[in-house]
Amino acid sequence: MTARKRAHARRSADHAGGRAGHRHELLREMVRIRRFEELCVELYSAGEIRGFVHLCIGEEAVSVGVLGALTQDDAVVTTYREHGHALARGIPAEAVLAEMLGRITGCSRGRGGSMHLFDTGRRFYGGHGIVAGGLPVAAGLALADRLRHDGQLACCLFGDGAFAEGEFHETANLAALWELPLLLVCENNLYAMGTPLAREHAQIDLAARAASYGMVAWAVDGMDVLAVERATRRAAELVREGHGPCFLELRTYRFRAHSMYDPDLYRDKAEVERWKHRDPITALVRRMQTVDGYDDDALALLEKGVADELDRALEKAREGAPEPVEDLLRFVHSPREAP
Amino acid sequence: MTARKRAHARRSADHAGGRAGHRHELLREMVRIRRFEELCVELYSAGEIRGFVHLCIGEEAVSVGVLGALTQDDAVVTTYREHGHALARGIPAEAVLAEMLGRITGCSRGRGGSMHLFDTGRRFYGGHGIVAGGLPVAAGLALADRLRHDGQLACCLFGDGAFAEGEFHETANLAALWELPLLLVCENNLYAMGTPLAREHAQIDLAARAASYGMVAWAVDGMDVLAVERATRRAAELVREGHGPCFLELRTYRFRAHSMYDPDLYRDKAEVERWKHRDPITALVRRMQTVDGYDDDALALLEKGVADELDRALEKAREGAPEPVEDLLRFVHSPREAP
Amino acid sequence: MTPARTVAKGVTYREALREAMREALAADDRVLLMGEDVGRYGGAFGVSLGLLDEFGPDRIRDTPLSESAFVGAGIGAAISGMRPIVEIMTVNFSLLALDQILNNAATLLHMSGGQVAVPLVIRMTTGAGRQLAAQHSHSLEGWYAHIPGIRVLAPATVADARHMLAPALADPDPVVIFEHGSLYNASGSPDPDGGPVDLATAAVRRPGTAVSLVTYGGSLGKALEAAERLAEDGTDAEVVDLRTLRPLDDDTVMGSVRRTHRAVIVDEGWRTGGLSAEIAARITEQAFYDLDAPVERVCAAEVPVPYARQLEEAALPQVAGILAAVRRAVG
Amino acid sequence: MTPARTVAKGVTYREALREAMREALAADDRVLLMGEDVGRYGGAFGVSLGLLDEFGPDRIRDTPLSESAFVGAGIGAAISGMRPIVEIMTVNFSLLALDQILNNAATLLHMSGGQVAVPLVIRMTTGAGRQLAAQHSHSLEGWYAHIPGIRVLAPATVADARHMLAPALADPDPVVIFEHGSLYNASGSPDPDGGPVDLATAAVRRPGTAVSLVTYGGSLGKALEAAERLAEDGTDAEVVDLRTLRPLDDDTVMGSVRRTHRAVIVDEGWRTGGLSAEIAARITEQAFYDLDAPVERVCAAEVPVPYARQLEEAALPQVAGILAAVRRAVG
Ligand SMILES: Cc1ncc(C[n+]2csc(CCOP(=O)(O)OP(=O)(O)O)c2C)c(N)n1
Ligand SMILES: Cc1ncc(C[n+]2csc(CCOP(=O)(O)OP(=O)(O)O)c2C)c(N)n1
Ligand SMILES: [Mg+2]
Ligand SMILES: [Mg+2]
Repeated sequence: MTARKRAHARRSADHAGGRAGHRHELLREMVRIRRFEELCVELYSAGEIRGFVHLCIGEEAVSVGVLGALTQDDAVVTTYREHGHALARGIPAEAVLAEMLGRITGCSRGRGGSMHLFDTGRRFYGGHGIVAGGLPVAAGLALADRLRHDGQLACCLFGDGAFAEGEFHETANLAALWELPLLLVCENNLYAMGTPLAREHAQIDLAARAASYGMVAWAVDGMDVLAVERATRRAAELVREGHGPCFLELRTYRFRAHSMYDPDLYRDKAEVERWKHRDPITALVRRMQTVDGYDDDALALLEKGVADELDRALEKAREGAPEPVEDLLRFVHSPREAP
Repeated sequence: MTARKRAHARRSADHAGGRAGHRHELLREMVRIRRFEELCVELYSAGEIRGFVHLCIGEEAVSVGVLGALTQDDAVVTTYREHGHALARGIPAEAVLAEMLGRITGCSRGRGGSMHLFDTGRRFYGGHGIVAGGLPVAAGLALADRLRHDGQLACCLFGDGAFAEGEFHETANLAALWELPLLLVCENNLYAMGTPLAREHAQIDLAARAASYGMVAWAVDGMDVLAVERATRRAAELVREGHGPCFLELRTYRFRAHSMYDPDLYRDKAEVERWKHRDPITALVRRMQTVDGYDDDALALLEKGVADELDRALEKAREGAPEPVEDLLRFVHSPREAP
Repeated sequence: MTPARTVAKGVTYREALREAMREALAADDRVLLMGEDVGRYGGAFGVSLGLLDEFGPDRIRDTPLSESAFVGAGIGAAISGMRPIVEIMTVNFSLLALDQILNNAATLLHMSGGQVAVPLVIRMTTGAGRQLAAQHSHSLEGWYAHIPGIRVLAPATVADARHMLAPALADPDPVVIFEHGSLYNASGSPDPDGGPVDLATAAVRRPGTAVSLVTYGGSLGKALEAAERLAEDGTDAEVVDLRTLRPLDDDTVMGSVRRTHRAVIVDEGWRTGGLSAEIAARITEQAFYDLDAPVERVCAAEVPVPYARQLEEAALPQVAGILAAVRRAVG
Repeated sequence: MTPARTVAKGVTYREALREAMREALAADDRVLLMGEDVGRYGGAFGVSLGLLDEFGPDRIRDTPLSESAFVGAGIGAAISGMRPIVEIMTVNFSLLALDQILNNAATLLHMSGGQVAVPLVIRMTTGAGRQLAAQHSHSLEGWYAHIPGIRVLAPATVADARHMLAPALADPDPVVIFEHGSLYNASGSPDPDGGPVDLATAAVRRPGTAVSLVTYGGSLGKALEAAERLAEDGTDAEVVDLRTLRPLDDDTVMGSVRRTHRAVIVDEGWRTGGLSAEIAARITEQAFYDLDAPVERVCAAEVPVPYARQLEEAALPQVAGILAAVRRAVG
């Protein structure tokens, strides 16, 4: 990357971070995701949502910072912990809720549930339940972009645990070898289910290891939405220059259990509390209070707006019809035009 | 590793390399492997050997240098290109030939053929045909050693192509994470079938990449049997110290095609010729001529001894009976003692 | 092994599995348990909860997400004299280790001319029914039952959960154990006085005369429930629990079919090419002239299992479907 | 596409496959071929020899040894509008990509509620018979035929090798094509005037009245040879080539069995749980009352395929075994 371009990247990022309105937008989006998932917990307890549900509470800065820095033409592939990614990508809360309620109006027509959110109109290619399974697919999306020279990129989000799967390494090598426009975003929340980073990896500096594939890679504070956005902008710019993939390690933490099934017995409560002091939402609010004179009334107003949106979304989602059982086999294959 | 130990390692290695008798042994072993494989070509053309046969002609220094530096208690896991490894490990030429002739006297009773040589008495655990498939198994052998604190190690040989498989990376991480006594030996002959190193890997410095797992790793001239032996001794010593795996990249070259089926159209003949000037056997002979006053008569004598051994071995191998068809299903399961 | 536990009546399937592992770990130093989150977390389904504290990190090993590597490592450790129990969290992830299982665990003994035995036990959760959607609801027992060189078990009762592990560990060759996710909370008698299960025999769980319901694992409960319903309107169904999916116990199955002259197979796997096909084929090969009707199969619909409850229910074998199949066979 | 080739009589199976790919690459820019050694080397079996020079490295892509990554990349490229042909060198290595094939290629369309179609073609060599031993001799077609969401093809003739690729590429969903390693050098007519194959129908390769030999791929030749031998002693066998292993063409199979009243299935896969089981099960389900004898199966012995010639021959279906099975069925 040329010095000029890099400087420009920094400037435009600062500029973006510098705008109070923009900060407010980022805050709104993070709060929206937080409240959305708190609602999911209620619905899960009430039995309206079933199956596996993985919350990203505590990791909202990743969703908002990364997805916000991509264009609508870029492709996104992610994991089962993707409510935040989906909302930040612009999938309506109503469609995501309807999906978790198993309704025909869900973004996957109720067939996928919480782990498998899709919206090809927004180039959001899911929602993958097999750890690291989305990585090769993302490389393929990037390959198509590369062959079409369309200036688009594919962004794949995955966890620190996925980094141990052979598929990550095969994909990293292939993408670097073929110089694919692939943005690899590792959401390092320090645990793979109950296994801490140091018991998953002999070397825990994931960015340094990714760099061994010859791609630009660095680690970022995943609790600082502005830093995440800046880093993603810069990484995306690098990727678009056509020299191959880029890797971001976003250091974050999940405040809740791995899934609704997880008794969360493997973490020291004090550790969780320490991280909660770094809550990405309160951090941004504090910053806005000092630099933008943001006050409690504004925050209350924002919360109210989010609450209203989610109320409406839930209402609409509940109105969605369940897929008729007769359509069970629909979409196993594409509809065939007569030969 | 302490400076003292390192120095000692170097000394003893030099000492080993310095003995004319030892050099003569290494030469004999390399010539033996070379002639053995030339015999395989004849037998293949004559239709006595069938299936896939992969020759290591040009790579003998790896077989002799690596296997010679291990103890009989160490475990060995290797690939389909393993004639040299098997012979250097001490499996009689007769048993290997009988295997390729499909006889009951073969080291795998004729069930494995060229790609699947086994001899558990010598802790030689095959002969694996799935690229990278032997790596996790070797890690498991090392895990057992680690749990028993028996001072043994497991040595896994594999190719530069195998390094691209996810299984290599999963195994490297697991071995480093669990500090397993595993010696990883990458036989880098610059090609995976017809694909040159630079089209397999975004970064071709394999030793540097292995080091990213936190293990000691370095590259060695794989055409210099003394260098290979020295490096292996040192690496084995490091592994036995119990701090985990070690990685050796041995830079070598195969003079023949990938397998008997390979028309070898993807390599520039001049490149092959250049490498033949670095033939590990002629290189050692030259050195012995200068430092040990080794002469043509001695070499002729050595060749004669090898030729005689192989003649006898082939004769014996041909006498071996084929497994009776009635025993086809034998060994699908272990013989069961009455419950 | 605390006697209190073994004599306890009414333990769960989960507890029975745990007790079997505890017993094995206590009895033989060569036994170790490894897999994702088997230690600190206690196993994704809580089966190994507490074992880390009791046996320590050397023998209860949390692994990274590297299915191929840790299953292969289990194979290597077994070859070298250990008795590893490798837990693959669920069958859905076992595809990442299938090469190791097929090309190494199942093959090394024969390919080495009898030299390399692999006394490995692999445990994994299988099945659907909890709205976990397409990538977490597979029933691939039939694929594993296709592999020469391994034994495949499907404990469907608390007693089998308790008593199948010991003989599996005593087997000199690889054994794959499928635990249906819907069974972990089921409770029943661990049959404290029962010895190790004979891994060669199926079990008649309910004797009957009119039709043979042949099933295993998570579908046993549905078959038994269907049998009760059938009894109400006078159809006396026999229920056969295969227990061992490879090798199949033809004698017990054919014995039942020769008595009832009708067979309905209940299998949560997809119909085409599933284990149900092999059972149906064997019955018609071995009991053709005893059959009064074609063999019926009640299987999963040929669709990736969907999340929505009504769709998932429609995709899986249910009691109503079993009853309908029995009526076709008997009618 | 050089007319010279298409009108040529007597080309090899290998050449027919190559010509089909050349035609597809020339006709549609979205088509690309990727896999290990498909470029410089020309394909492990020489199928793609020359295509790199003709279409360049962007469209004929040599991949590293990373089956999971390059198959998954094919899936992603297909989702994004390309029409990739991914070559997995042999079925033996496809296990390393099976998760991508089952959990992504076959599943994404349904799991996304109809949004994510995967127009991907995967080609792989299958089968034994060349003394390649246990890890290079698998016939796992039955496993792939078990997967909802994909189509599975087994061209057994030069004409099918030539004309199955175009309709496979036209299929909006994933198609897996199995090429038996023993067929590459077989020569025959590419049926130059023949249009694209209808991927829904099996073919009667030899009409007959006494027994139906149902087979596919590498076993077709053995079945036809057996039929000739049978004809010599007056038994007129019909030979059905399945061609498409998923979905199975029940009409053609049952039509044949209803005429002959006897069926012998010939399948190189292991017997237990193989495709042969599904075919046997369907025949007895759908043609039970037309059958005069139990369905016979001639399959591979349940053993890792050994290297030694006499052992490998004994492990695989052979003409003698087919004759014996026919005699049992007819006798
Ligand atoms: C291949 C595979 N193995 C195991 C699992 C079970 N599992 C689901 S999530 C998870 C932990 C993944 O950790 P990480 O990649 O760090 O993502 P996180 O959940 O922390 O966001 C595991 C083991 C799976 N879904 N896929
Ligand atoms: C998983 C797998 N993929 C593909 C193959 C086919 N194959 C056999 S050897 C080989 C090349 C391996 O190259 P390398 O690891 O460098 O070893 P070398 O043959 O050079 O000694 C390939 C592609 C295989 N045996 N296994
Ligand atoms: Mg994590
Ligand atoms: Mg190589």
